[in-house]
Amino acid sequence: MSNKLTYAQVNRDIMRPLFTPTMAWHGLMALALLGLAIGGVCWGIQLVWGLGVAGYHPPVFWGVYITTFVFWVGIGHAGTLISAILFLTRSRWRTGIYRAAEAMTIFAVMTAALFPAIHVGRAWQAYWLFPYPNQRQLWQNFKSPLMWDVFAVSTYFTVSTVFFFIGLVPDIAAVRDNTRGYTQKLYAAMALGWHGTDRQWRHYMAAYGFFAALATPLVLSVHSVVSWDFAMADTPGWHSTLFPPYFVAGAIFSGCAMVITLMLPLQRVFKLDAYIHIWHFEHLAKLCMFTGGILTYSYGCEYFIAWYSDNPYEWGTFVDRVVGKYWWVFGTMVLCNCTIPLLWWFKRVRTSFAGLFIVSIVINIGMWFERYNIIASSLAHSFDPAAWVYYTPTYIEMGILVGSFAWFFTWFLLFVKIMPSVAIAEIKETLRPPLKHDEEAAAK
Amino acid sequence: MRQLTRATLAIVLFTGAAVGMAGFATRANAEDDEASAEEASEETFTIGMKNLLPPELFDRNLVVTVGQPLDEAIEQPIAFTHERHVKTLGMDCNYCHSNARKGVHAGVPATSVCMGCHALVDTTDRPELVKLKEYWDKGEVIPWKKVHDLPDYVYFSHKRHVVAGLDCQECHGEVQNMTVNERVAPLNMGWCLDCHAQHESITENYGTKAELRRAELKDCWTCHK
Amino acid sequence: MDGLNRRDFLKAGAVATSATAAACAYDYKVPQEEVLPYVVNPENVQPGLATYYASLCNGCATACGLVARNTDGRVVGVEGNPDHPSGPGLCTRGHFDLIAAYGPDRLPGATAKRTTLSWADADKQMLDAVAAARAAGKTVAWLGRYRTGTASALLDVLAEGGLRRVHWETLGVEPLLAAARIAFGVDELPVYELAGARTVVSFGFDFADSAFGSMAMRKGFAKARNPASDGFAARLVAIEPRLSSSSIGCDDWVSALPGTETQVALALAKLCAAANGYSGAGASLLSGVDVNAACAASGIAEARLTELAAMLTAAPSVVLPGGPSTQGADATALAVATLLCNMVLGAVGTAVQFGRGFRPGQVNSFADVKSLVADAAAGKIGVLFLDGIDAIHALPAAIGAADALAKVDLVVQFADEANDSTGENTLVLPTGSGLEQWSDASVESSLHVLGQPSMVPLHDSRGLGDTLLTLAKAWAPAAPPVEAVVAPLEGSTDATPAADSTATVAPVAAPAPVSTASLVASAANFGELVKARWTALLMPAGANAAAWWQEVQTIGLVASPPALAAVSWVAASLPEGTNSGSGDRALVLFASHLGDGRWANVPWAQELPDPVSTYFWNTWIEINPRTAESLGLGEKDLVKVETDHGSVTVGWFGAPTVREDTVALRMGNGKTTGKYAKGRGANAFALLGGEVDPASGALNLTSRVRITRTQGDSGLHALCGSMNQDGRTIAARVNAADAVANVEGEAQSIVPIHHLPTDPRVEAAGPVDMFPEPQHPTYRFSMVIDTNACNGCGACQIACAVENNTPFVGPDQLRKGRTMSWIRMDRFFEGDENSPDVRYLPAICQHCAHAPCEGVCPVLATYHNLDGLNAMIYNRCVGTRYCANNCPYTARRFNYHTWEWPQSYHLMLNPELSTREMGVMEKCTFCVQRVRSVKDNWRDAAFAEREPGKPVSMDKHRVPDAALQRLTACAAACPSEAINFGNWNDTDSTVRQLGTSPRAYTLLGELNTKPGVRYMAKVSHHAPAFSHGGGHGGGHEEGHGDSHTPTEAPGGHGGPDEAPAHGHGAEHKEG
Amino acid sequence: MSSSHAMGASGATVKAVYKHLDCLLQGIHDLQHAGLKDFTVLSPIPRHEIDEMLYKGEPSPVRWFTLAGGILGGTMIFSLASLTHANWPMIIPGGKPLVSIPPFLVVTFEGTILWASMFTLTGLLKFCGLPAMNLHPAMKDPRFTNDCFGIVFERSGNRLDEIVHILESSGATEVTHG
Repeated sequence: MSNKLTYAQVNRDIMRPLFTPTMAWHGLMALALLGLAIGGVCWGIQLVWGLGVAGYHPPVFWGVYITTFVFWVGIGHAGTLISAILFLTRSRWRTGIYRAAEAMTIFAVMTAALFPAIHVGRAWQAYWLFPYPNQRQLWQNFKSPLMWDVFAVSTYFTVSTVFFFIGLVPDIAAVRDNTRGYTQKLYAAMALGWHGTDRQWRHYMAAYGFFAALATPLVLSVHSVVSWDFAMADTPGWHSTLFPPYFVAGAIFSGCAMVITLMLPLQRVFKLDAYIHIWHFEHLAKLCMFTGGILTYSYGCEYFIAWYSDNPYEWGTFVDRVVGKYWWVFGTMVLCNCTIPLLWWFKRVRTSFAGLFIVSIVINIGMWFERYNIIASSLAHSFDPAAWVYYTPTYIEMGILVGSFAWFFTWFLLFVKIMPSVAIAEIKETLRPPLKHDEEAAAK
Repeated sequence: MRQLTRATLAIVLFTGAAVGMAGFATRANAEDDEASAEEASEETFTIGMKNLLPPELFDRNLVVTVGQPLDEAIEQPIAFTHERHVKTLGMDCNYCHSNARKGVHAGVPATSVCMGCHALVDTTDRPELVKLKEYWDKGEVIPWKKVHDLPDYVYFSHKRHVVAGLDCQECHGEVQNMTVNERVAPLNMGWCLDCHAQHESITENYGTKAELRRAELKDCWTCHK
Repeated sequence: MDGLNRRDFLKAGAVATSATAAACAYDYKVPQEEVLPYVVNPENVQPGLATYYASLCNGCATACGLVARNTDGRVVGVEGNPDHPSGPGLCTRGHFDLIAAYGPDRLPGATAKRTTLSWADADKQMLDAVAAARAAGKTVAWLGRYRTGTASALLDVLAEGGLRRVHWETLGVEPLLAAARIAFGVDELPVYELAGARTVVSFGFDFADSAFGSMAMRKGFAKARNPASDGFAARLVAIEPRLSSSSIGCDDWVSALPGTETQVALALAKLCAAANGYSGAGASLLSGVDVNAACAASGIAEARLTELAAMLTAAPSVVLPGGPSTQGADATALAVATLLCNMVLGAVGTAVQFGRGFRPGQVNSFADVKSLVADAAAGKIGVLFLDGIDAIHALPAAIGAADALAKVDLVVQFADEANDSTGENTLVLPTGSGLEQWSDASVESSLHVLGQPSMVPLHDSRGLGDTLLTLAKAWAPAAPPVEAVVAPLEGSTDATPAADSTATVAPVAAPAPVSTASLVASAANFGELVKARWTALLMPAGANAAAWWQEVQTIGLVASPPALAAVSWVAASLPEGTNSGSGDRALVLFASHLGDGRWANVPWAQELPDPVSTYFWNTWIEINPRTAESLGLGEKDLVKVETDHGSVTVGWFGAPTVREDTVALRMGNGKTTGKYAKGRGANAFALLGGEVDPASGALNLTSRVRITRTQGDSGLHALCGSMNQDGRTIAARVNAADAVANVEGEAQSIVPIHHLPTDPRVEAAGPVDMFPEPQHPTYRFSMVIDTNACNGCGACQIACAVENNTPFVGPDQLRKGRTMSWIRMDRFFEGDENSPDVRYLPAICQHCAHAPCEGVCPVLATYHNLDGLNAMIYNRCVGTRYCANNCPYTARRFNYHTWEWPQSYHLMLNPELSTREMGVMEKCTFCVQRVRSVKDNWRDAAFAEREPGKPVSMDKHRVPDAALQRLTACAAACPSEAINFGNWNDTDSTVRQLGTSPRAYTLLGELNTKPGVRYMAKVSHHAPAFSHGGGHGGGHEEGHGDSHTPTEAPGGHGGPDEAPAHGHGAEHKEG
Repeated sequence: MSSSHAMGASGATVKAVYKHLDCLLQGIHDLQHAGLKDFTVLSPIPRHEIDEMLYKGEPSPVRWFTLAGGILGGTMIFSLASLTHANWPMIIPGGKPLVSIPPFLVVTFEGTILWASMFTLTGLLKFCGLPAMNLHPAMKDPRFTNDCFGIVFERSGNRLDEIVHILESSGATEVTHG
C-alpha cells in the first residue's frame, strides 16, 4: 500500500460513497428494483398456479431453478475463499477486495437460498425441510443429499454472515463515529459498542482466526455437498465421483469472475483506485485461469470416464450433449469456460479494464450454462429412451432468473451504500503505522 | 430525501434479518398415554421396534391440532344428549352406531332409527323432539355437525379399532356423561401414533407377533391414503 | 370454505415479505363439516363400503360381463366379470363407458330444441309424431347400432308393426357375415378359437381390439402365444397395408399391395391345398387361381407364400379375415377367401367354429343405411330413431346425411349428450349409462348377459328399453298380435341378399317359444320385462323363480357350454368386388381409443396415447418414414390429405408399420359438438365416398388419396421420446425357439440384463450388495407383466386412471409431456424397416427394494414399507421432485397444477384415496387401497375365527394368492391377463412362478434396484424371414433363430436385427 | 475531551490521545514500568505489540468455546439423525441401514462447524464484553476509530499526577483528566 496514505485519509476515502450520492447508484438501484418486481410477480404467478408455469415435464423435474441455485451457491464461494483461506495463508492482496467479495458471498447465498423455496412444489410446506420437534413425531431423512444441502447451505450462510459481520464491526464503529443523529444511533447499535479497546481487539483477533479456520472447510464442503445432489443420484451424466472437486473448482472459477465483474465498476465509480489495484484483479484472473484449467480438465475427464466405463447410458448422455438438441448449451459452456478465458493468458488482456470485465462476464454466462447443461441434458436423456424429452424454460422461469439477479444486486447496492466496501481497519493494518520516529527522521 | 432513503433501507435490512417462527399455541392435551406396552415379545423382529425417542420430546404446546378447538361446544340442529340415552337409558353404542363394527365409518343413525323409539315418545313440552319429528315428517336429513372430523387423506377404520377391542371411550371420551358431545382427543398424528406404537391391545391380539404388528401400525400407509 | 384458509394463507405468506406479523394475527380454524345420515337406511348399503353388481358392458356389441363397484351410491370402478366365459379383464371401452356416465355434457332430461322436457311431454311428442307419420303414409325408421336381447326383441315387435330397422356400425361385421352365408350358407359369424393355433395369418382382422368378440379372441391368442401354456408360441403373420393394434406384435409382416389381399388369400389357399392335398367342395374355386399373377400383383415373392403355406399346413393354424384396413370394395370376397383358406387347412369346425349362433343381433349393411338416408332425403321418413349413431359425423359426408336428417319430421335420438346429429327437429331422449339402466344382451345362443342397474341415474334419463316399451305399448295394438318365436340370437335378416341357404346348420339351441309382444302389456317397466322374458326363456323348469333370479343377478349371466355345428362349403364362386378411386396412395382408416367417434367426448379417451404414434387429442395420419422423407415433411408439418370426396389437413407420424404406398388416417375426431370433442382434429369420414362392397353392402373404408405438404404447425407431440431403444434392453425379446426350449429346461433367465462389460472376477463373486435387502416379514407385493401378451391397448392405463383418480390434463399440458397416467406405455420400433418388431412395455413404479427415489427424499415422503411397497405419502411431499429425477424408470408423476376436474367427474372419484393437489409427487401405489382392503378382509376373518383368549392366527391373516392375482386395477383390467400381482414371499404364488421363469427379467437390472416388478420378454419368431417387396425375399433361413445368439445381444453389440429401426429415428426422437 | 465526569472516590478519569504508535507503546511501557495496570488501550487497528505488552502472549480463551461448540454440535446432529431414524425403523428409504454412518457424517460435519462458530461468536461476545453499551465515555472518542490511539484510566486512584506525567512524557498529543 502506498505510504502516502494516512489513517484519516483511509477513513475519508472509504466512507465517501456512504455519504455522497451518485447517479450511477440510483440508476442501478432502480433497475434492480424493477428486476425484483419482475421476479416477484413471476414467483407469485407460480405460487398461485403451480409449477406448471415452469417448463418441467417428466423426466426433467429440475431446470432453471436448480441451475440458478447452483450458480449462486457457486458465486458464493469466492468471498469466503478470499476472506478465509487467503486470511489463513496471509495473502496480502486479500485486503483490498475481501470485504466486497464477502458481501457478494452473503448475498449470493441469500439468493441461492431463495431457490429451494421457489423450486419446491409446495413452497408453503418448505419449512418441513428443517428438523424441529413436532407433534407428528416426524423428522427428516438425513440420508438425502437434499437434506445435506439444507444443512450445508444454511450453515454456510450462517457462518459466512457471522464472519462477515464480525469483520464489519470495527468499520461500523468507524462509520458511527463519522455520523450524527439517528443514523449514528443505527450504526451504534450495529457496532455493538466497539471502540477498539485492547480487550476487544485481543479476543476479536483470536475469534476472527477461528472463524476463518471454520469457514475454510465450509468453502470446500458446500459445493461438494451441492455436487452430491447430482453425484449421489443415479442419473447418467450426474452419477460421478468427479463432481465434488469439479464443482468446487467451478465455483471458485465463477465466484472470482463475479468478484471481478462487481469490483471493477465499484473501483471506478467510487474511486477506490488507491485500495483496489489492477493487480488485485490480475491475481483474481490468475485464480480463474487456474480453476478454469481444472474445469476444462474435468470436462475432458467426464467424457473419458463415460467412454472408458463402457456404460451405454452414461455414454449415451454424454454423446447426446454434444450432438443432441442441447448442443448449443454444451457449445456455449465450452466456449465461455474453456476457450474465451484463455485470453487471460495474455497479460495485456488480464490487466485491462475491458479485458477483465468482458471475460469475467463471459465466464459467468458460461458457468450458468454449465449447470444448465449438467441438469437439463442429463435428465432429458435418462435410462429409458421412451421417456426422452427436450426441456425449454418458460418466461416465468426466466423472469425469476432475472429476479434473482435483481435480488442480488439490490442487496449489493445497499451494501455499498450502507457499509464500507473496503475493510477500513485492515487497510490501516497494511499501512505503516504513524510513528514519531518516522516524522523525526523525515524532519531531519 | 437521501436520509429518508437511507433510513428506509436500513429498516428493511433490520426487519429482514428478524425472522420469527409463529407458534400456533393451542391448549395442551395434557396426559400422554401412561400405558407402556409390556415387552411380551419372544420373537424379535430384528429391525427392533422401540420408541427410542421419549414422547416428552414432542411438545404438544408447540403444535397444531386437527379439527375444532377442544372445548368449543358445537351447536347441533337438535340438542341431542348422549348422557340421557347411554347413562340413563342404558343403550349400547352399537345400537345407533351399528356401522362402527362393520365399516370404516361409524356413522350417525338414520332418522328412522331415532323414530324407532321416538315415534312412541311423548313430545309435549319437548321442543327438541318436536324438531326431530319435523325432520322426519318432512323427510329431511338432519344436518348434524361433525365433532370428530379427520382430514380426507386419512384412512381410519372404526371396524379395525372395534374389532381390536378398543373401547369407544378411548378416543371419544366419556360420551355417556356428555350432554353436549365434545371432542376430547386432539386427533392429530402424534396422538394416533402414541397408541399405534404401544397400545396394550396389540400385545393381547397378536401375542408373539406384536412387535411386527406395532411396526405395521406405524407404517405411514396404515393411515394415509 | 370461507375466506382465507391456512394453505392459501401460507401461499400468500411466501410472497409477502413480512410473514411474521401476519402469521401471529392469523386465526387458525378448520371448516365445520356436516355429517348427514340417511333418513331411512337403504338396504345393503353401508357408508364407505363398496357394493358389487354384476352387469353388462355397453362399450360395444360384444356384450362382455362386468362387475361394477358402487361406493356410497356411485359406481367408481368396473372390472370384467370373472364368471363370464371370456374371463376377467375389461378393455378400454368398458372403462370409457363408465367415464361417459359422468360426462359433464350429459343432458339433464329429455330435450328438444335445447329445452328440457318432461318425459310425459317427450313421449307425447314422439308418439304423436309416429302416429302422424303413419297417418301420412310415411315410414317410421330406426337407425342404430347392433342390439341384442330384450331390446332387440321389442324392436322385433315394433318391426312387425311396420318399423323399418337398420342396424349398422362403422366397424361392423357385415362382410364376414355375408361371407359365412356365401361360403357355408349359415347366418352367423364364425368364432375364431385362437388358443391352439400354431400359426395365425391375419388379413387385417382387428381381433384384439375393435373386432366384434375381440375379448375372447384376444385371450385365445395370448394363450397361443405363451410358450409356457402349450409348449409353443404361435406365430402371427400379418398381410395388411397397416399393422393394426392386433397384429402390431406380429412376427412377419408380408404386406401386399393394398387391394390385392383377396388374390393373396386365394393364392395362399391354393398353395395350402396343394401342400395338404385338399380336394373338398372349395377346391373348385381354386382352379382358376393364378398364384404367379397374385404374387406379381401383390408384390409378394412366391417363395414366401409357399413357405407360409408350408407353415400353415404343418400345424394347426388359422387364417383370419380382413379388417378396417382391408375393407375395400372386395371385402366379402376377401372374407370368403380366408374362410376357404381355413377350409383348406381343416380349421373349420375346430379353430373356426360355427353353430354357436354368434352374431350381434340384426346386422344391416351400409347399403341399407344409404337407402334409408336416400329415403329420408326424399322426405319419405316421418320419424327416424337414431340409436347410438352420430349420423352426421360418422356417415361419409358424401351420402348427405345432414341434409337428409333435416328433411325428417322428427328425429328421435337416443343419446346422453347432444352430438353432431342433434338438430332443430331432434328430440333427444337420454337413455342413461348402461350402469344406470336395465339391459341385457346375448351374442351367442348359449350366453345371456344381464345388465342390471348398479347406481341410481345421475340425471333424469330413461333406459332405451323403457322407451321401446312405451312405443310398443302405444303401437303394438295396431300390429297383429303375433305369437312370434322370439329368438334373440337370430335377428331377422332382410338386408343382405341371402345366398343359397342350404340348411346345413344345426338349429341353435331352441329357446322356449315366448312372445315378447305378449309380455309387453303386463310389464310396467323394462326391468320387469327383462325379468319376465328371462324367466320365460331361460329358467330351468321347476326352479324357484325368485331364487333363480337372485342367482342370475348375482352372477350376471346365464351360460351353458356352446354347441358346435358342422358346416360344409357351398360357395361355387367368389362374390364380385373391385377397388376404385383415383389418387396415388391407398388410404386406410384406423380406430384408436375413440372408435368411430363414440368416445370422442371422453377426455380420458382423448388423452390415452395412441399405441403407435403416442399422439393424443387429435387426428393424424400415419405414413411410412420413407414416404415422409420423400415428401420432405418436417416433424411438425401439416399434411393435406385429399380424396375425390373431400380433404382434411392433419399432422403426421412416421410409422414403419405402414406401407410406403399407404396412408392411415385416424378416425373418431372432427366433431362439432361436445365439451371435449369439439374442434379436435378432423373428421376422417369426410374423405369417404360411401361406396359399398357389392356382395355384402359393406362400406368401403379404403380409398385413394393424394397427400401434399402444407404450411403450419400440427402441434402434435409424441409421448414416447424415442422411436427405438437405442440399443438398450428395455423391452426385451427372446427367440420363440429358446423360449419354448427353456420351458422344459432349467429355469434360467434367457434375457440378458447386463449392459456392462463382464469381469470374470465379478462374475465369480456374484452380485454384492452394500446393504441387505429390507425385510419383508409377511408380504413382498410383486407384479409380473408379460410383455408378450401386451399390444399396448391402454386398458391398464385407463383402469388405473379410474381407480386412482388420476386426472386428464388436456391437450396443452399433454403437449408438454405432462401425462398423469401412472402407467407409461413404452413403444419401441425395433427390427428392420421392412418388418418392424414393435414392442410394448407398460412402465410403472417398480417398487424397488433398493429404490433410488426413496433415499433422496428429504422429508421421507416416500419410503419402502414392510409389505415391499414403495410408499408415497402425498401429504408429506414438499415437491422437491428429486425422487422423480432419480427414478431410472421415470415412473413418477408430478402435479404441476391442481388439476381442474369438471364438477360431474367429482362423483367418479374413488373415495378410497386422496386426490392430489399441486406440487406433490404421485406414482403407482400397487393400488394400496385395494391391498389395504383385501388385507382388512382377511384380518376380519382371522379375528372372527380367533380362539378366545389367544392371539389371532397370523396364518389366517395372510391373503392367499388367488385373492391377490388380479387385485390391482391394471391386473383386473388387462384383457390379455398379462399382468399378475401377488406375494413374492409365497413360493407357490403365480408371481413367484412367473417371475422366476426363464423369460422373466427386471427392468434395468444392472442398476440392482431390486424391483418388485418383473417383466417377461416378448417371444418372437422375428427373423428376417419375410420382408415385403421383392428384394431379399428368397433368403429365408429356417434355422436363423436357432443359430443366432439366443436373444438380442447386449446394447452396443447388437445383432443384425437389433440395429436401430430406421434412419428417421433421430428425427422423431424428441417427438 | 470531556472532563465532566465526576471524580469519584477512586480518582479522576485520565485519557491520553496519541497520534503515533511508537509513542503509545512507550506510554504503555512506562505505565507498566510504574506498576500501573488499570488502563485501557484504544486503537483503530489491532497491533500485536499492544497485545504482547498487555497480555504477554497468553492465548485468548475463545478457543475453548470453539472446541466445545464443535464437539457438542457434531454429537448433537449425529444423535439427532440416528435417533430420529431409529424412531421409525419401519421406514426404510432406499434400503439403507437405519443408522448409516457415511451419509450422517455430512450433517455431522455441518453441525460441528455451525455450532463451533456459534460458540465462537458467543465466546467472542462474552470475552469482548459485547455489546458494550456502557463503556466509559472517555473511550468513546471518534478519533480512536480513525487515526489516533489512546490510553484511558477510568479511575486513576490517587496516582493521577504520576499517570498524567507518564502519559505526557511518552508523547501523547493530548492528555485530559477530570
